[in-house]
Amino acid sequence: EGLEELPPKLQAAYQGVDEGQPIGTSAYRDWTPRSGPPWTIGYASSYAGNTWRAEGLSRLTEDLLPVYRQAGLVDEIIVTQSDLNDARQIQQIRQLVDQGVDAIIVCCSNPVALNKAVEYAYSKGVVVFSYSGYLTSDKALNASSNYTLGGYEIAKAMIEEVGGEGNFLLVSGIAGAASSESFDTGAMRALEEFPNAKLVGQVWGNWTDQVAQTEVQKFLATNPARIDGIIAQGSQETGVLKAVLQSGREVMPISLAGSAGAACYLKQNPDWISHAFQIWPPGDEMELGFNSVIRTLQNQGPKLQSILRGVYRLPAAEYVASLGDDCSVDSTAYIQPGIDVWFPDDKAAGYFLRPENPLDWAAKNVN
Amino acid sequence: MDWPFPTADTGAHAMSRRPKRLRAEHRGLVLGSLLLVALFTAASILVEGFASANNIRSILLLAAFLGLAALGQTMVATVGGLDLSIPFVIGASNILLAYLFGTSLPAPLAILCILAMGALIGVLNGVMSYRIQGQALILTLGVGFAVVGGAQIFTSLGSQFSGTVFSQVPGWFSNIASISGTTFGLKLPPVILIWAAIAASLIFWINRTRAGRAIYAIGGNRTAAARLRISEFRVWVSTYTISGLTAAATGCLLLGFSGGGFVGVGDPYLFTTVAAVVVGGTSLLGGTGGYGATVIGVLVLQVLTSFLVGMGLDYAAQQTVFGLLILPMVALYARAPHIRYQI
Amino acid sequence: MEGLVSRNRHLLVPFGLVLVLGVIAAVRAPQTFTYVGLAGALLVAAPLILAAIAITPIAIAGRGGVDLSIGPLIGFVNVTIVVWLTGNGITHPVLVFAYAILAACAWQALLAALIIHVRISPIIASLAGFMILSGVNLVILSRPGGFAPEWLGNWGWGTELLSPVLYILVAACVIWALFSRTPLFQHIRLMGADERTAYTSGVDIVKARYAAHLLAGVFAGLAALCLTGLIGSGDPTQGNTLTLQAITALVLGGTSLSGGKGGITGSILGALAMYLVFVVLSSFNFGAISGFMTQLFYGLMLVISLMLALVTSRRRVAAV
Amino acid sequence: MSAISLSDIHMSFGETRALEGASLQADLGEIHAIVGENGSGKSTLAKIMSGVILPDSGEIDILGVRPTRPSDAIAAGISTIYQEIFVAEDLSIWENIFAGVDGLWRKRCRTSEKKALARDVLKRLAEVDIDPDTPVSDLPLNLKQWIVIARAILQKPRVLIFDESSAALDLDATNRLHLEMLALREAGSCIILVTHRIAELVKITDRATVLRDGKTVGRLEKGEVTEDRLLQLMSADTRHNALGSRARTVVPAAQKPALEARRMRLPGGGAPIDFKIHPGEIVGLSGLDGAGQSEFLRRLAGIDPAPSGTVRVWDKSTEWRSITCLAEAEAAAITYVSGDRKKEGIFPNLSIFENFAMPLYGRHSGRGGMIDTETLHACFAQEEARLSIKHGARQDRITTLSGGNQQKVLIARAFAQNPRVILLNDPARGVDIGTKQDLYTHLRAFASEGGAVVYLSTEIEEFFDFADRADVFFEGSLFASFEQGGITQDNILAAMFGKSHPIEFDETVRAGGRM
Ligand SMILES: Nc1ncnc2c1ncn2[C@@H]1O[C@H](COP(=O)(O)OP(=O)(O)OP(=O)(O)O)[C@@H](O)[C@H]1O
Ligand SMILES: Nc1ncnc2c1ncn2[C@@H]1O[C@H](COP(=O)(O)OP(=O)(O)OP(=O)(O)O)[C@@H](O)[C@H]1O
Ligand SMILES: O[C@@H]1[C@@H](O)[C@H](O)OC[C@H]1O
Ligand SMILES: [Mg+2]
Ligand SMILES: [Mg+2]
Repeated sequence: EGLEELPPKLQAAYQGVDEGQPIGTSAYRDWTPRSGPPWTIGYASSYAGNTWRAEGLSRLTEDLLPVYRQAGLVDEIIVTQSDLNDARQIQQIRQLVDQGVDAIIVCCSNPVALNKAVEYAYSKGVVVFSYSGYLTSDKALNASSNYTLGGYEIAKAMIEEVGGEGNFLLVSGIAGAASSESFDTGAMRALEEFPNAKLVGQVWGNWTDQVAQTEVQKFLATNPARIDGIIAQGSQETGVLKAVLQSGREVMPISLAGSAGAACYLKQNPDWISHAFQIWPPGDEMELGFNSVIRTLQNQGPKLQSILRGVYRLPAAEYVASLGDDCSVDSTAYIQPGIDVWFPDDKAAGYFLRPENPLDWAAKNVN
Repeated sequence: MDWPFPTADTGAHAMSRRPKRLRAEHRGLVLGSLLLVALFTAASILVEGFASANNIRSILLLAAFLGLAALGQTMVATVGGLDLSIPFVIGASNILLAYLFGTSLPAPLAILCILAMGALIGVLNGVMSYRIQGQALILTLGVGFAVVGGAQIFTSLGSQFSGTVFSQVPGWFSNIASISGTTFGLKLPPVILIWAAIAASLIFWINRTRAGRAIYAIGGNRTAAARLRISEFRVWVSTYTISGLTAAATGCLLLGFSGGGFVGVGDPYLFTTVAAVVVGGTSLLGGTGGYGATVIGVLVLQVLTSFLVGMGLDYAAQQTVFGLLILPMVALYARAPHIRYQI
Repeated sequence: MEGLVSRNRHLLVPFGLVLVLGVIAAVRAPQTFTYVGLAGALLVAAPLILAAIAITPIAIAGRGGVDLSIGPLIGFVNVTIVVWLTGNGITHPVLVFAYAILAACAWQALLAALIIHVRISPIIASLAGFMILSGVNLVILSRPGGFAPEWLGNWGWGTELLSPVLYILVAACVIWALFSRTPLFQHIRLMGADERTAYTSGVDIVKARYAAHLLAGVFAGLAALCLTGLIGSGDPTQGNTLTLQAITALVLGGTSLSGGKGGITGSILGALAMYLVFVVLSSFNFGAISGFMTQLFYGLMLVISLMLALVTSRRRVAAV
Repeated sequence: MSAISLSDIHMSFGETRALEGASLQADLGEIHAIVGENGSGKSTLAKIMSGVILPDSGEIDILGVRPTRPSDAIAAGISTIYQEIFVAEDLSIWENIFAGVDGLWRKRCRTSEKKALARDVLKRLAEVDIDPDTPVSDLPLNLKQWIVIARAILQKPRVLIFDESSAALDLDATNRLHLEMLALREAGSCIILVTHRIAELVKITDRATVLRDGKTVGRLEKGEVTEDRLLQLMSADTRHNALGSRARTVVPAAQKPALEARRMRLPGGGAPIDFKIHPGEIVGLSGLDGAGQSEFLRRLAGIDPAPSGTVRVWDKSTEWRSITCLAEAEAAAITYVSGDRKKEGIFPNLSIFENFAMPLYGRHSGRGGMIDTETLHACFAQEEARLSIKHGARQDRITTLSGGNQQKVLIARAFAQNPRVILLNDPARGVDIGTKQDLYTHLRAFASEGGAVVYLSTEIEEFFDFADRADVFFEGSLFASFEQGGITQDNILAAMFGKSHPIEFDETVRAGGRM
């Protein structure tokens, strides 16, 4: 229920969504924050080790904050980091609420552990938005692309790339984190569709190049078996690639989803793999989340608990087009579609009851 | 020549009514070696490709890292201490070296700096824990926290990637420690040979030099050692210094192995170093065991890991098996004497 | 009177620490000391406090006994409550409480048996225990998930000061207060202070050591319940981090691993100190590095308080 | 009715045979002594009666039970004061005194009562009034001794075992202890008294059982308990004429002393000490426990610094050089041998050979500090032959040796450092008579080659026919010196109690005198 409120083309993005993810009608359809504008926004991240989080954070603080502060919508953003310790993240969320923030963006944790903290925030008139991954509490809002769908398509494409059969390694993110689990659920679905595709191992790379590199390194070192393709969650493929290069094996196809380093290797070896994906471009995902937060604060009334968009596949040539020939495999940058592709106003409008461009809203309502 | 490996506590001995029996630590060595052979044969039969040059090479490679990390732990345990800062020093060195590689500092110099830092941390550990030896493991833990926290803050300041550092690792350096590394064209990562060399010279040093024997004298009877002008303080501090140094070295080499600075690379070494020491046959009570034993312990653990992975068992199961392995090994040669015999 | 002071000398450092941090927190993060703030604090700090309490009797019992397995043990109870009990529709509070406490006690009894009868040193026994359990936990529940029983999950609200969590903490203190008045506890202290004296003067050191571990089991079970209540789900790894934290709290609390000394007052103070440090640090906008700041400060606090304790008590502690 | 009957007890620890056919009969209402040389098995027997040690074989019946744990023994009314003083340093006086009296859940009596009782009993026994909350770590040794005695007495035991419990007590303290024993005897308890103080037991015991090498070799009734009977039973061949005659090395008066102490004060000690020993001399040190002799010896050895005064040696090259630390002592070729092997002698984790070689590594290591094992093995061979050390393989752990042979290894290691002065601190503890005689012979040989020997002993008669001079300490200072002729039991005993002229064997002296 609720889903049919969305324009049909948006509904498509919800197919095969992780059944853990709540997509019912949102608790914020008519909701106004306890104060502001301008609003104070908390960002409670579970982890800060990887380029992805860094990229997302810089979009938030370098690009978005100035603009929205200018517009009188936001006056401060408070960032915390819990080192993957749930108790700490819970404490940080509660403390942000007590410090008087109006909205909290959380990133990517265990979908259940934070629920009570979320409900605590809600009871204090603070909205909690999970970006990149979901929370199961009905008081939480979620905004991201459909990672289960993403996992399915990425895996499927990889298997087809190597002829529909062979040995595969799955490089996941952080065990238990919603986004990681959703992706894997999708990937498994794809693997089941190909009887001759064998999953020979799974490692957790924490979406961090160095970790992925070490883990894959260890796996390849301790596993004599031959690997035909590596299904990797995005934002760590550069690490995976380096591990393979270092292992001395010839480089098998590795799924690509945004990291400029690995993309550069593709530019230099055009026939390595035929395609790439956009599943969670860090900056754009962050902006999707942030944009939705602001709209909610502006009482635009999110229709559903989860704002989901689709992922998309693009041919290798198009994917690497933006890279110069001087590109480097060590690059920590991302290839991103940009917000006008990822979450343009017309698309965003579909998810809200009283849609309006947040900045235009500001122009009207903030003196 | 047949040097005495210092022997296990009198207690275990008092238990026995049989006059002639294998000395405790020899029992450790023999047992360990048997176990090693058994594991290897079993694995080669059950896991195809296990005995392949490739697999053996990687087992040795990973063993080299654990072996170096456990070196310091062995020295420290020999005088009855414990060093829990090892994993944190490894992690810190790993990201700090990556950071220095990112600066204009020449690579060899950068490595020297990190090693020096490790040694310094070791000295701190030793000096501060000397008067509270019973709490050494806590103190080193605290130092570890501080070091790793500081290192991450330091490396984070410039960049936005907290806890991980991106930089170019010089080719010659990653060649030393990466699985594809070669020594004089020979398809063997140099770090393995480096480890072998260090192990050999360390064992020789321990058994054939006054300084080496002093460690066992202190481990056996501090007062008696003091009467012979063996300084407990100097020995205690130097073992911790060695520990800090080897931990730092491990951190550096792991950078060569993985190619990117990540503070977490040390984590698996928190208890595995202790496990390797104990499985090898060095009692944490001090005075017994030695690096030879630890080398066996390391190989046992590493072969076991590879075996379990080959059998499709994941990290979880490995942990459990390690734990289950420690108990019988210790029960066999490191039991305390019954209190009756301590009265 | 000054007998009292000298007997509680080990509490001076942790007490001062909590005092100082408390004041800073009051200034930096006043909300901490509001009704709700305290309720939340209670909720979040409870697992650590109880874990620290749990390892106290074992430390008092001597032989350099520090229970490294405490974290994974709490994790074990947490995941098994979620998978074995809730998973099979067993959610009645009485059963869950009973299970949590019995399971933890059973494990502690096992450890005690290894230490007493096989005569393996506590540190090694519990080290093995750490590895075994942290593996087993992942086997039982490979990744965070599942749900706590409704009533237990609701503890996570943490908006009421008079909450089950508070009652559990009070209960823990009462249990301790009562137990520490029994001769049995004096036997444990005596054994920890000098096992040979205890043995020769007729103390049943076997019973005493079992008792210390079983007591630890009770608190570990309660800690697991609070953790489960906090995260409302099962998590195979969250528990592990509690080992080093609990030991830190214990030592910050002035309990030395040389045995015979210490009590839960210290451990509670230690845990509070750690909680307050975290609150204070979070009140600065350290952003991405806030996690590292916490680590740095835990480390420094540990080292400094050990050094201070060394100064305040002059006797040298024998090696483990 | 017989309170204790032990027969044909056998007990060995690893390679060490502690008891081989010991037996003991004692009744309620008597004070029964167990005597024997060091290492003859007295403590082991005591531990067996206390349920600490389970013998390999033998009949045991104490008050109708066969205790298998200390708690059993205590429950049956058997209390023991062990040779080693067992106190928990961190705990308070009262907690130590009442250690273990309570059940698991029920207290024997209220804490306030315990404190009061503790205070009273220490007043009575130790004649000190002290706050029972004081931690034991702050107390002097004799008070700790009283605490363990109080612990045992307060149990109102029917069998009370003292294992050398007066060792740490001074004269009138010992007398007070005796009064307690007599009182308990009147109350019908049986008291087992292990002591080396023959005079003591001659005074108060009713009967005595004599052990030699773990065997019961005799049982003496009240009348028979005399010094000579005991001595002659305890050691197969009596010491007095054991050591034949000996070539005295005549010391040229002109010669400079090998080692001297000038105006040295001991901590808390009395008058400053002047002490000389010449090459070729053997000087015996003795005194009651705590009279300062061992502190003095440790300062000669450079182990502890002297608060005031100097220790110095004559050295041709540098004239006088003073000794303030171990390093200087070693440089001056002074070595120290302790009788407390376990505490400050052996490395239990190392082989016989290494225990011997450890101090020699310094001088026998070549380039890179690499040890020259060949030379060391040669040295070892030489010394082991000289001291006729009985052992298996050199690489066996030293603890596979008996106490005596362990001691020989330590002495061998001292000789191997070819010293000018050897300082020995009660080296014959737990060493059998044969070994002792070898030891005397070697030391004498060493002296006749111009070495100097300072020999501290708790057993004065070790000096007879052996020492050239006996220096007796009293209350922290050197009190009297006796030359060859004057080295007699009576002289030395008298001096130990601060009496300047020989006195007959009266009660007081008996009470404190050492055999
Ligand atoms: N715990 C033990 N383990 C092994 N051997 C022991 C132990 N205790 C005593 N022994 C051996 O038994 C022998 C007898 O020791 P015991 O202490 O009974 O002698 P003792 O008569 O008490 O001597 P002393 O007069 O010095 O106290 C000792 O020489 C020693 O070698
Ligand atoms: N706890 C123990 N475990 C094993 N063997 C022991 C133990 N304690 C002592 N021994 C053995 O007992 C002998 C020494 O014991 P002990 O200390 O009683 O010596 P001792 O001859 O009695 O000396 P002393 O009379 O000076 O005490 C050695 O052979 C040693 O191996
Ligand atoms: O780190 C990111 C993770 O937090 C998010 O949930 O999914 C993509 C990852 O790169
Ligand atoms: Mg003895
Ligand atoms: Mg004795």
